[in-house]
Amino acid sequence: MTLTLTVGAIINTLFLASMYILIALGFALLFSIMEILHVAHGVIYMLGGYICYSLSVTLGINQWLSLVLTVAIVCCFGPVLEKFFFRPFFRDFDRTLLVGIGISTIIETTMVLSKSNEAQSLRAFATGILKMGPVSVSNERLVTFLIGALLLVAVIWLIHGTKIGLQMQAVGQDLEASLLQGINIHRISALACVIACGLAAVAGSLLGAYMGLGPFMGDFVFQKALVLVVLGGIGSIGGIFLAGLVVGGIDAFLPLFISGSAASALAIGIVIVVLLLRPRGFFGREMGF
Amino acid sequence: MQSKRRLHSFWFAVAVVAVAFFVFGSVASQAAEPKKIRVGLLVGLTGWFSVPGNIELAECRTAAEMVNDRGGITIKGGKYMIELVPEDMKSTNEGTTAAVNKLIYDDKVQFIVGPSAFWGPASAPLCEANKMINVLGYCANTPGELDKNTPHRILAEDGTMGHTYALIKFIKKNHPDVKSVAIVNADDGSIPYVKPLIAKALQENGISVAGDWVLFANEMVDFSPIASKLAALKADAIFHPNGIDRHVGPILKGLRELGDNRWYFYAGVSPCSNIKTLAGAGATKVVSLAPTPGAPGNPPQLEEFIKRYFARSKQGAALIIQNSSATYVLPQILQAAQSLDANDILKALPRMSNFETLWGPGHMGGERTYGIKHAVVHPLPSQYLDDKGVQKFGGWITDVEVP
Amino acid sequence: MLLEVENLTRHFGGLAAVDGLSFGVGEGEIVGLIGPNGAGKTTAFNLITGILKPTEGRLTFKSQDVTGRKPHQMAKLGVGRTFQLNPLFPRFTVLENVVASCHLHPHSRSIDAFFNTRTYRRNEALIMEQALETLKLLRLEEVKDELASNLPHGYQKMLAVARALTVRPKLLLLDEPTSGMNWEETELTLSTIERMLGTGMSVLLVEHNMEVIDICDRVVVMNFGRKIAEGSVEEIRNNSDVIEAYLGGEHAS
Amino acid sequence: MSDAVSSTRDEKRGSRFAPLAAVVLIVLLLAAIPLLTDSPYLLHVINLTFLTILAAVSFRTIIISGQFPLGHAAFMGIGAYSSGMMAKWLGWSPWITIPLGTLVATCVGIIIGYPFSRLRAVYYAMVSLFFGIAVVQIINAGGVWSGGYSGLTGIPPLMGFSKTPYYYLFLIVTFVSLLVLYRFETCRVGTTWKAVAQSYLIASSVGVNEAFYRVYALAVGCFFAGLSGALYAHYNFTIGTSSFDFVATMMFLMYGVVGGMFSFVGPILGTALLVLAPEVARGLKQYVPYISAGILLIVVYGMPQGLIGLPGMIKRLFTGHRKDGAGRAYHAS
Repeated sequence: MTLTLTVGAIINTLFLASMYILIALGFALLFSIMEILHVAHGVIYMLGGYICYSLSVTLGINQWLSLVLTVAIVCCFGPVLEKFFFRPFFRDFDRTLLVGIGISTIIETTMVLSKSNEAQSLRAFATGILKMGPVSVSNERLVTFLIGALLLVAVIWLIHGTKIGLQMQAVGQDLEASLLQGINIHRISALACVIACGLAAVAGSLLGAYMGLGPFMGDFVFQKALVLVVLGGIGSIGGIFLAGLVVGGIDAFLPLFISGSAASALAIGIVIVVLLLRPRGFFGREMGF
Repeated sequence: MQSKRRLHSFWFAVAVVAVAFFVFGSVASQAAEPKKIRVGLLVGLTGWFSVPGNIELAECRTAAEMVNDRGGITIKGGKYMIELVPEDMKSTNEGTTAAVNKLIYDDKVQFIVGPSAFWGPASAPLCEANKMINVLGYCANTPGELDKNTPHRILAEDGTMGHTYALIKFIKKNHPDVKSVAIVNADDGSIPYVKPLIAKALQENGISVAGDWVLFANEMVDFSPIASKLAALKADAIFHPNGIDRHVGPILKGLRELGDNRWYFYAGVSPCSNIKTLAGAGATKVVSLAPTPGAPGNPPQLEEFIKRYFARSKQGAALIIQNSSATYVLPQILQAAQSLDANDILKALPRMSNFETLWGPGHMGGERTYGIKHAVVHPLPSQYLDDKGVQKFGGWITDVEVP
Repeated sequence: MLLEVENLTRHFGGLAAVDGLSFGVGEGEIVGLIGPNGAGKTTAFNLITGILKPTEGRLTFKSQDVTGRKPHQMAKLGVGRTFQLNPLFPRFTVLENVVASCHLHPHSRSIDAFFNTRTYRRNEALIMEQALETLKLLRLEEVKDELASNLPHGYQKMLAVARALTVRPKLLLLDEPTSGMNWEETELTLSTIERMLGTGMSVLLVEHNMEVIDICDRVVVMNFGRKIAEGSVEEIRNNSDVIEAYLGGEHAS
Repeated sequence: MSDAVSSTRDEKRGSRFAPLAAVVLIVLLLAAIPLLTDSPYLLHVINLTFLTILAAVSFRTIIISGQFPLGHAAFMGIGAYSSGMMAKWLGWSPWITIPLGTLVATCVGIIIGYPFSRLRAVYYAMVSLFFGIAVVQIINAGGVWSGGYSGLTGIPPLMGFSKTPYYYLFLIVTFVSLLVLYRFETCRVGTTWKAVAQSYLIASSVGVNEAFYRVYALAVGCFFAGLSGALYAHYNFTIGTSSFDFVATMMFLMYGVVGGMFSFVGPILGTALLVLAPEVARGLKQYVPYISAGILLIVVYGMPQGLIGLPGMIKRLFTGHRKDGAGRAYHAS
């Protein structure tokens, strides 16, 4: 384990953590506010990537501009999602789940049929390599990390610093009470959907440039989001950050020591052990006895 | 909670969709004609492998169409046409078994081509039990894929080992200075079985393996740890025996990011253009065994195949010539054996030499590698990106041998 | 003393919902636990029935230490209770509510239940008998096939009591049994409770309207998690702290 | 998920002999199919349907105890893999390894059941979903022993390659298992499960050890899931994690909701429909996923109570007045 490897892995941890959290935050938001298991999150992420692709590569719009446009477009999915897929089954866990499955199946299949070459990728958002002593890191990853971090700060401010954010928390903690308070639950939910879709779109575009696109690129997103939410403590936004760092660290360091899929198995094993000891994750809410 | 009106419109929409599907279904199913050889085709049309699967379907249709347009094949004076019967193997082992059941018991096919990639073992038990000749388009050397216990299987296209042998020949010819390689590969089930074979092949050609193999989980999303592990290994070049562009691209990117500028030998058929798409500026000094349209020395049938395929498929479509090559080779084998009966074909198989493949003259080999002489050996093309990232044709590797 | 509570304390994060609460319930006694909203009465109930674990303090029931027992263990010992919110199984009928609650007396092993043995059939018949009896006792037999969630509030409270009785309690904890009841329902409930006392059962009931307190032998008054007074109904009525607490409490709520 | 918990009146309504006769009739008809058809393929499809029905109904059994086991397919996988690996690597007879595999699945269920029984409702669902994914990844990492990504192949068959013996075996096993599960649901054990599902607080206040009863239900469910998986392994000769992953569990949920979660027969109907429909529509090749997704959305939007509720729903459409579906509202505990 040389210095280069260590520093590289630490940078990698931060990078992965920011990406994972970016992905999981929207997912967790929808869960804690609407108690919805948002299985279509990965598909929206995938759509984000492909929309940005068709804007920047196919139509040849400037990539940064098309990133902004993508986010704008995908955010519009939010209210639609809430009105047609979630509201009809208000607080009905399994039906929202199944609607999500149906939708994502249809979208994924459509994407597959429209693709005749799996290898597609956005151009890198930044080129060149930053060299600092033993460490060298590509500007692309730096930029990705910075955008991610910035967005996270923004979202946290939105949730903890603004009236609407406080209303969100209220709805998440006690639905009946907040209804009595006259909070418009549907408006809050729609907003949450918008945020979730927006974050997914950003992540989709950034990672679509970093790792390439594919109709099934959303699957790992859903899994990572789930792991972060479960590990961080369901219903706790703060826990997700810790979980993100932990999982990012595991994913960045384990492959250096353990070869092959044993690494991923060990990673998941660690999470299972944590859960068996703390079924509610790091910051899980107190529930029952 | 929907009102009655909404329900009505909703049901109307449903009815429309349903009708649409059944019309489509009747179009999609075709009827059989006399004097046809029914060839079942196992491709993953749904599931995670469905994008390559759909490409392969189009390719195989092209190959069959080519054979038929040339008047089919003549066996004992009788003319025969190829009729493809594709079935979806759902990109899973279970799907494969289900599809094989359908092909054998319901579609009543005479031969089976496929499945692709690592579902080979799944189709073996039923095919063997029913004495059904099964022509594979790829072989990753997992047990039960191709060995003494699968006498009814023919490997029509090089698998991991075929590609590796060919690529080593390429290295000896074009990069004699490469004396040691660091090996990277996806950690699929085949590693423990190919490892000794590849080690042997390299060492017979005076190339040593630096350190241990660098393996990564199939579902890995961020390859930088792998890249840094590779960069830490002292070797003249990187060797990637069996992979797909979605693996090669990111690894290459990571390596170049770390300032590692060694040659990357990739024993696969994904074109360099794909790798370039995925690795961006990092895509330099990488070799692949993909064909280059219009390159010198391309056999006419390959040129025709590529032309026909691009004519029928979308802009920027990818080429994976595996099951399609099998679809093309099967009729040639039948013609060479002059029989449609499994036993005759198997008897004739070892003696076959110099029959036509998409890649030029082919013969049978592979008794040392697979323990059974059922592997079609044929020339392979090569292409590479130079240190500026410009794509170049690497010449034909004509002396490929699968011992 | 049937139940003794010594220095019972429970902290939620920083604040103490119940703080050093001590009192006792004797055989065949009705004790009222009163106090303004948020005084910690329900928390005290949850601590006594084992739904919450006390941070400090000691519980003695039938002169054995039962601190930190699980709720089902408390029920086995003979502590029955009703809940203030969601008092019953919403998707069972009234009869099914009571039948499903007859888990302990008699208890059939699941092997018997599965193979439908004679013991099991006998038990089930007995349970059905008991259930109908209890429903008659509480004048619920005419609604026995209604879905419990469709019952009017008062009936639901009744049913809750009926359900609590199935554990043959030595001590019955009633959480605001009369809240949301009209006058004759209240009457009925109170009379029923009094009738139960004949069977040597003790009752601990939470209330915050003073009217119901009259039937109590002793009253414990809580405020902000602490006991501020204890004594007979009269003493409590003219206890200055209590009045103060109530006025404050009413203002607060 | 609360749909599964309904008043037991549903089972008690009407005479007890009409349903009985219907069941007997159906079983006899099924038993006759191999004599009527000469297509091994049809038998193959029905065989798979039998096993899937078994798994789907066991899934519902866990649900009526108030747990939402979104990782249920993993237990099918545990059964399949443990039995398959034992038979392949230790060379034991499938007749021994199938019960062992079932046992393994049950034990794992119990082991994870206890710590997780402290979690409620959707929280449980999430953790269980994660556990399912975890099991799949661990099996994938099994290297040579589990076959890794390539899946486990070369599993010794239970009894040859002909479909008919399997057909009768599966018919019997599925029928008996369904009887067992039905008995569990209708006897007091089932009542207690339903009670725990509706309010664990009240249940425990009348002396029910609710943690025990949750794990109990989980163990029963996992047992039959494991059994179905183990049989599947030795019938299919080759298995891969892809059919035991999160999507597979979603399938169970689909079958249940499409058929009607509040009734025991619901999942059976749903499974039959959703397993057979894609086979019938095979001609559509790569468009098949649209069919399943379409059926799913139709039912979720159009039929609150699934196929079982269809007659009632049609009646309501014409008579106009509509009463709310059994427990559409979702209760957190």
